[in-house]
Amino acid sequence: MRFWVTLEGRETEVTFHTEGDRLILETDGRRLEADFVPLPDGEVYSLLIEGRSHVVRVSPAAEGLEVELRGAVIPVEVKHPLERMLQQSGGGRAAARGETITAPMPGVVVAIRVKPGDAVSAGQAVVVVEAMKMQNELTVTHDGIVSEVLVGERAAVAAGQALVRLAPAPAGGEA
Amino acid sequence: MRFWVTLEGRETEVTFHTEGDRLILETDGRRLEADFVPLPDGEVYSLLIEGRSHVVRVSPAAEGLEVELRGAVIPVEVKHPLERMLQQSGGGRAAARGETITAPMPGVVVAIRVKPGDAVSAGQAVVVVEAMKMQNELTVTHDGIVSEVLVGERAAVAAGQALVRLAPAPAGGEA
Amino acid sequence: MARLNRVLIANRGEIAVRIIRTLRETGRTSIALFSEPDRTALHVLMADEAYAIGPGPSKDSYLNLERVIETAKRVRADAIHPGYGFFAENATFARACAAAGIVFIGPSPETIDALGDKLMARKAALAAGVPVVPGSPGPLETRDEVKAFAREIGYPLMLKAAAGGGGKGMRVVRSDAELDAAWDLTRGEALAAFGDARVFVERYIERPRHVEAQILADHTGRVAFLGERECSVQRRHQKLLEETPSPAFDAETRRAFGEAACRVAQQVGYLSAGTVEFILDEQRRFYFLEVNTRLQVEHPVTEMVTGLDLVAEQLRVAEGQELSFGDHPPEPRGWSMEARIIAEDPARNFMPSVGAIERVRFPQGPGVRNDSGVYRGYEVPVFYDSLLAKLVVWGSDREQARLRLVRALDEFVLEGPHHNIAFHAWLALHPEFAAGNLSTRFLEEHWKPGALKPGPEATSAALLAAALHERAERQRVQVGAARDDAGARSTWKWSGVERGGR
Amino acid sequence: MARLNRVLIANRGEIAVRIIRTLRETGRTSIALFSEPDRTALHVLMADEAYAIGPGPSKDSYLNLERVIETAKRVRADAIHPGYGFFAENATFARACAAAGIVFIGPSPETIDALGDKLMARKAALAAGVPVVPGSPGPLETRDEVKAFAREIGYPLMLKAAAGGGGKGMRVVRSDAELDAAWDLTRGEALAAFGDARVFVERYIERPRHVEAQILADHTGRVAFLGERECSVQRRHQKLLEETPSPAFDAETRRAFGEAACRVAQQVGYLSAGTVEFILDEQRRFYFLEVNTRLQVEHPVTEMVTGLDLVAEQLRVAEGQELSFGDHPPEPRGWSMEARIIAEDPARNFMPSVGAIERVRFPQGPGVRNDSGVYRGYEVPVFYDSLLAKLVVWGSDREQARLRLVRALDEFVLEGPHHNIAFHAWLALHPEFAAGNLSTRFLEEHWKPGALKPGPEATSAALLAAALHERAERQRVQVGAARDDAGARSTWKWSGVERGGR
Repeated sequence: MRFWVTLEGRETEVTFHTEGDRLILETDGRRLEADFVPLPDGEVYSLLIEGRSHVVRVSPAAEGLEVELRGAVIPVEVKHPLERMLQQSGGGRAAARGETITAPMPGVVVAIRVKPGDAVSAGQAVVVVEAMKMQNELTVTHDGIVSEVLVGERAAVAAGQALVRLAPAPAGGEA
Repeated sequence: MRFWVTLEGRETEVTFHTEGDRLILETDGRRLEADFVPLPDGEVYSLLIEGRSHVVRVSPAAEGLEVELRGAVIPVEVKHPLERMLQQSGGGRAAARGETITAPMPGVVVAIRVKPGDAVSAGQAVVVVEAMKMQNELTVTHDGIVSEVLVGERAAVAAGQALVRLAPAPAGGEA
Repeated sequence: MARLNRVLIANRGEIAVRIIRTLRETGRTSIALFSEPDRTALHVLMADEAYAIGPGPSKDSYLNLERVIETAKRVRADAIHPGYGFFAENATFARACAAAGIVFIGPSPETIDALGDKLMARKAALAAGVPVVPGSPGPLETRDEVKAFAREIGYPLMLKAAAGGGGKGMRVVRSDAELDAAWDLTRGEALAAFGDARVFVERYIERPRHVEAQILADHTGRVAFLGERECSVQRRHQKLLEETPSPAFDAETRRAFGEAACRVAQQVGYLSAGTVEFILDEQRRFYFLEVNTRLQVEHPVTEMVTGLDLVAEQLRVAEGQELSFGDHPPEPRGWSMEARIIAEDPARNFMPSVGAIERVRFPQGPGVRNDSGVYRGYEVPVFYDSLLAKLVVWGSDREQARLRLVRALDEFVLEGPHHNIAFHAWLALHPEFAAGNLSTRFLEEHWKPGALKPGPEATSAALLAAALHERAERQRVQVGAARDDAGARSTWKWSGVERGGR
Repeated sequence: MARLNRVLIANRGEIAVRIIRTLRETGRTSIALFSEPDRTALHVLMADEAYAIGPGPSKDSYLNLERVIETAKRVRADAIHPGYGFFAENATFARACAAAGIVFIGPSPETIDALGDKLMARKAALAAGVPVVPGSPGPLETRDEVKAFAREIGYPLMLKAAAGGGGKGMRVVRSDAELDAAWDLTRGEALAAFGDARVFVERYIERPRHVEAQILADHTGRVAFLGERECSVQRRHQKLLEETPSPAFDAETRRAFGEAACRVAQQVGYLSAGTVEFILDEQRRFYFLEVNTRLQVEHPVTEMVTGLDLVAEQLRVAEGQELSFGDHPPEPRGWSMEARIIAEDPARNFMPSVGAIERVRFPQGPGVRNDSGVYRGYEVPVFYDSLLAKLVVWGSDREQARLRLVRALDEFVLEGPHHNIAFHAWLALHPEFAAGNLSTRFLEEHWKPGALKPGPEATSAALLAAALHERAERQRVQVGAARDDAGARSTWKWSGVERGGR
C-alpha cells in the first residue's frame, strides 16, 4: 500500500505491506520493520521494532492524525493519491493560506484585539477567551488580513466556533 | 413493568417504572426509589438510594444475572411472565433437579471419583481438575445418581465442558 | 467536643475524593455534593452519600452558600470540610456554618478574615517580626498611582488582586508600557475571579523561589512546623511541580524558616492546617508572602515524608482533640515530589483542553501515590479547574524521587484531553531542575514549545502507527464497500477531499 | 565488577513489571521475554525491549532453559533477574548463566543447591544452632513408612514435597485414614509441579504462625536483617495476606529472630536478597522452615516500612557493590500489609477463574501501593498462576494500615474474572484479624462460604440494578423489533425460553 505522510513538516512517500504480524514499511530509501499486535481499547498497537517495545495510539485530530506515544503527541498528516492530486491542482495550497481562528473550547470572549482590515502577522494574539478560570490569548498561525470578526466581547462561545477570519496576506497571494 | 426475581433463594414479583432519572420499584409491599444514571464502560449504573451512593454493574452469568457492587457479586435470577409460565408447566422444575458438572476453566482431569449408577449427595466431590497449578475438586450441588461420566482421567478439558451428568435423586423424583 | 460522624465535603474533584478516603479510614460518613454535570463525578460515586446542589457554574452550585448550608442541615451533617478553593477561605461561609450549628473544618472566621486580606496579613507578619516584601500600603486605584509608586521603589513590580490567592490575578510589569497593557486585564481577572477589582503593588524579586511552610495548630496553642515545600516551578503563577524538602534549604535556614512561620500563626491564634507562603531571594533571604488558611493542593508531599494524614489531623483539631503527635512531629524521611497533571496542551501555549477520558492507566509500584478525580469515560467539565490528577512520588533522596517521577510519568497512560505529562517528563529531566536550580522564572528561562519534539525512534514508531491506521481504515472501507457500495466508499472519498481541501 | 546496563527478566506478570520499574529508575535497559499468549502482557508493553521465547506452557517458554539463555546471549544481556518462581531457585539455570558469561541476580548456585534441598537446609540451620521442626530424616517412599513415623512422633503430620516450595505440594494428615486419602494426591501434585514425587514428613504444629525474615547480604560477608513478615493467613498453604511487623513479636523476639536468620545465612555464605522462613508456635517459639533464595512475592511490605528498593539492592550486590546502607539498615517505620488479589471465586471454594479484565480501577490516595500485571482488556492466560495484583498499604500503626486496607479494597474496581477482593475485606474486618490473633489455620477456623452474604442495602441495590437491566434489555428489544421484527424479537424470546428451561 502507498500513501504520503507529512511528519514534522516533511512530506514523504510511504509504501508498506504486512506479512502476518510483521509490518514492513519503506520511505525515502529507509526500511522499517516491526512486529505489531492490536491492543484492546481504542486504536492502540504494540510495536516491537528490532525488539524495542512501543505502545502507540492513533486518533483522528483536527488536522490528520495524532499518534500518542509515551505521553507525547506526534501529529501526522496522511494523504491518499486522490487527495494529493486535488492539492496539486492548487486548491489545497490556496486554501491553506487563509485562516480561521476558532475557540479551542467553550468559554467567554473577554477581548478582541483586531478589526476587519487589520494586517496581522503569524503568532499575533487576536482574541482573548476565558475558560477554566484562565484567560487564553488566541494567536494566528499565518500572516494575513482580518476579513471578518464573527463575535463580540462577552460573547459565550462553543468549542470550535469560528471567531475571526483572515484573508491571505498580499505576500502570499499568487495562488 | 413486571417480572419475577429470585434473590438469595427467594422469588418475588417485582413491578417498576421510571420517572426521568428516578426509578420506582415495588416488591412484596416494599417500595424502593433511587436516582439512577448510567455510567460509561459496560452496563454500570450509579444509584442514589435516599442519598446513599452505590455503583452497580450488571452482567449476564451462567445462571441469570450477576450484580457486582463494592467487589461483592450478587447473583440474581430474572424471569419474564412467559418464562415463568413455561416453568410452572413443570419442565423448569424437573430440569432444575438434574445436574451437569462442567469444567469451570480449561484444565486437565486428574481424578474421577464416581462411576455411573453411584448415588452422590450435595457437596460431594466427583472430579478433580488441575488448572493454574492448583488441583480443584468439583462438587455436586444436589443429591442425585450419576447417569454419565463424559471424560476420562488425564483428559484436557475446555471451560464449560460437561464432565459428569446426574439424574435426579429418587427422593426428588415426583416431577 | 463530640465526635464528627457525618462530614459533608463542600468541594469536588480530586480533593473531595481525597477527603472521602480519610473519612472512610476513620469510620466517618462521607457526604458529597454535586452540580448537575458532576452527577457522574468520582467523588459522587465514592462517597457514602451524595446530594445535588444545582447547575454547573460554581456560583450556582458549589459557591451557592445558602444551598450548601441548607443541604448540610437537611442531611444532618456534623461538620463541613471545604477542601481548597470554593469556600475554603471564606469567613462568611465559616460564620454561616457556625450559625447553622455545623463545625467548619478550618481556622476561625476571624483568622480567615485577618489573613484573607493581604494587607492585614502583612501587618500580622510584621508584628510577628517576620520580613515582608516592600509594597504599596494599600490598593492603588489608577495606573498613575502605580507609576508614581514605581518611581519610588522601581520596576519590576507585581500587581496583585487584593482578594486574590493561589496565584490568580497576579501579573509582573517591568515598565510603564507593560503596566498600561496589564492593568485592565489584571483588574478584569480580579473582578471575574473574586468579585473585587482592587489591586495592590509590591516589589517583584527577580528569580525568586517560592517556598512555603506547612503548619498544624490545635486549641492548646501548639503550632507544629511540618517542613517546607518548594513550589518554584510555576506557569502564570500556577504551581506545576512541588517538592519537599527544598533543595535550597540547609538545616539552619529550615530552623529559622519554621520559627518564622510558627510566629505568624501564633500572632493570629491559628487553628487547624495552614500554609505560610514565603519567597526566597537569591541570597536565600525569605520574605513573608501570605497565609493560605486551608489544606493545600500540594499537601501530599508533606504526608509522604512525615507519614501523617493531614486531613485526619484537621478532623482531630475540629473535634477539639490535640494533634496526634503532641509536641513531637515525626522527623521527615526522604524526599517527595508532586507533578500536577493538568488538562492543557503544552504544544499550544498550555491552552486548556477538555473532553472525555478515553483511556487511563495510572502509574503504580514503589513510591508512587496517585490522587485524582477522573476515570475512564469521565467527561471533564468545563466549569471547574483543569487539574486531572496529582502524581506524587517518594524517594530516599531527591535523585531517587526525581528518577522515580520520570519513570512514573513514562508509565502514565492518559488519553482524551491534551495534558502535560510529557511536559513534566521534560521538566524532571532538565539539567537545571536535576541540579535543584529553581526559581519562579524557570519556564521563562528554559521552556521552549519545541522542547517536546519527538526523537527519531518515536518518529519511526509514529510512521509505522500511521501505516497501521491506514491499513485498518482501508479494511473498514473494503468491508463497507462490500456491504454498501455508495455509503462507505463515498464517506471515505469525502473525508479524503475534506482533508485535501485544508 | 562492571555496571549491569542490560538486564533481562526471565519472568512475567506483576514481578516482571516491578523489576522493570527499578531498572528504569536506575537508568538500566529492561529486557522482557514473552510466551505467545503473553505478547500483549503488561511486562512486554512496559519493557524497553521484548523477545519471544515460545508457546504458552511454561516448560516450552519461561522454563525453556536453552531458549532463555540463548536469547539472553543473542540480545547481549549483562545479567538476568529471575523474579520469583520459574528459574528463581534453580541452580542449573544459575550455572548456565555463569557459563554464558551472564550475571545471575541472586545467590550462588552452590547456595541455591544447599538451600533448595529441604534436608540439607535443615542441616545448615541445625549447624547454625537454629531450631527446626522434628521430621523424617529423609523422603519416605510408602504410606507404611509414614505410618511408622507417625507412631514415633504422632499425628498430625505434614507431608511435604522434597522439591517443593511456596506452599506447593504440602498437606496435613491427622490420621492413618487421612493419610491414605492424601498420599497419592500429594505425590501427584509434587510430580506435576516439580517433576519429583519424593515426599517427606514432619510434625505439624497446631495453630502455627508463619513468620519470615527478610535478609540482604553483600560480598563483604555482611548480612542485614530487614525485619520480619507475618504470612500466617493462608489457604492451601498459599499466602493470602502478609504484614510487617508481626503482631506476635516484641522487641526481644525480633532481636533473637533476626540473629537466627542471619546465622543461617552466614552458615551458607548467602549473597543478595533472601527470606528465612520460620514457624512460630503458640508459645512464640520459632522453628526454622526453609530459606527462599529469591525475591519474595510479599517483599513490598518490607519496602514500605524501610523505604528500601530491594531490587535495587540486588542489582548493587550483583555488581559487587556493598549494600546502600552499609552496616546501618533503616529503622522500620509504621506498619504495612499486602493483600494478594487472585483470580478465584471465594463463593465457589476459591475455584480459579479466568477471562478478560473488563474494567479495572485501582485504589489510590495516601498509603496505597499497587503492583500488578493486568490492565483493562487484558486476557488472563490459563498457563500461569492466578495472581492479578498486590494491594499494599502503609499506616503509622497496624490499625491505620488495616482500616486503610479496607478503604482501598472498597475502592478497588476489578471486573471480569472472579476475584477475592470482597474476601480480603471480610478478612480485614474480622475481629480476630483486627486483634492480631493469626495462625495458618485462620480460614479453617473462621471462614464460611456464606461470609460474603450481602446486607439488606446491597440486596436492594441489586434488585434496582436488575430492574434497570430489564429496562435496558426491553429498550434494546423494542429498537430491535422496530428494525427487524423476526430477528431481535425471537432472540429475546429464545433467551427467555433458554433461561426458562434451566
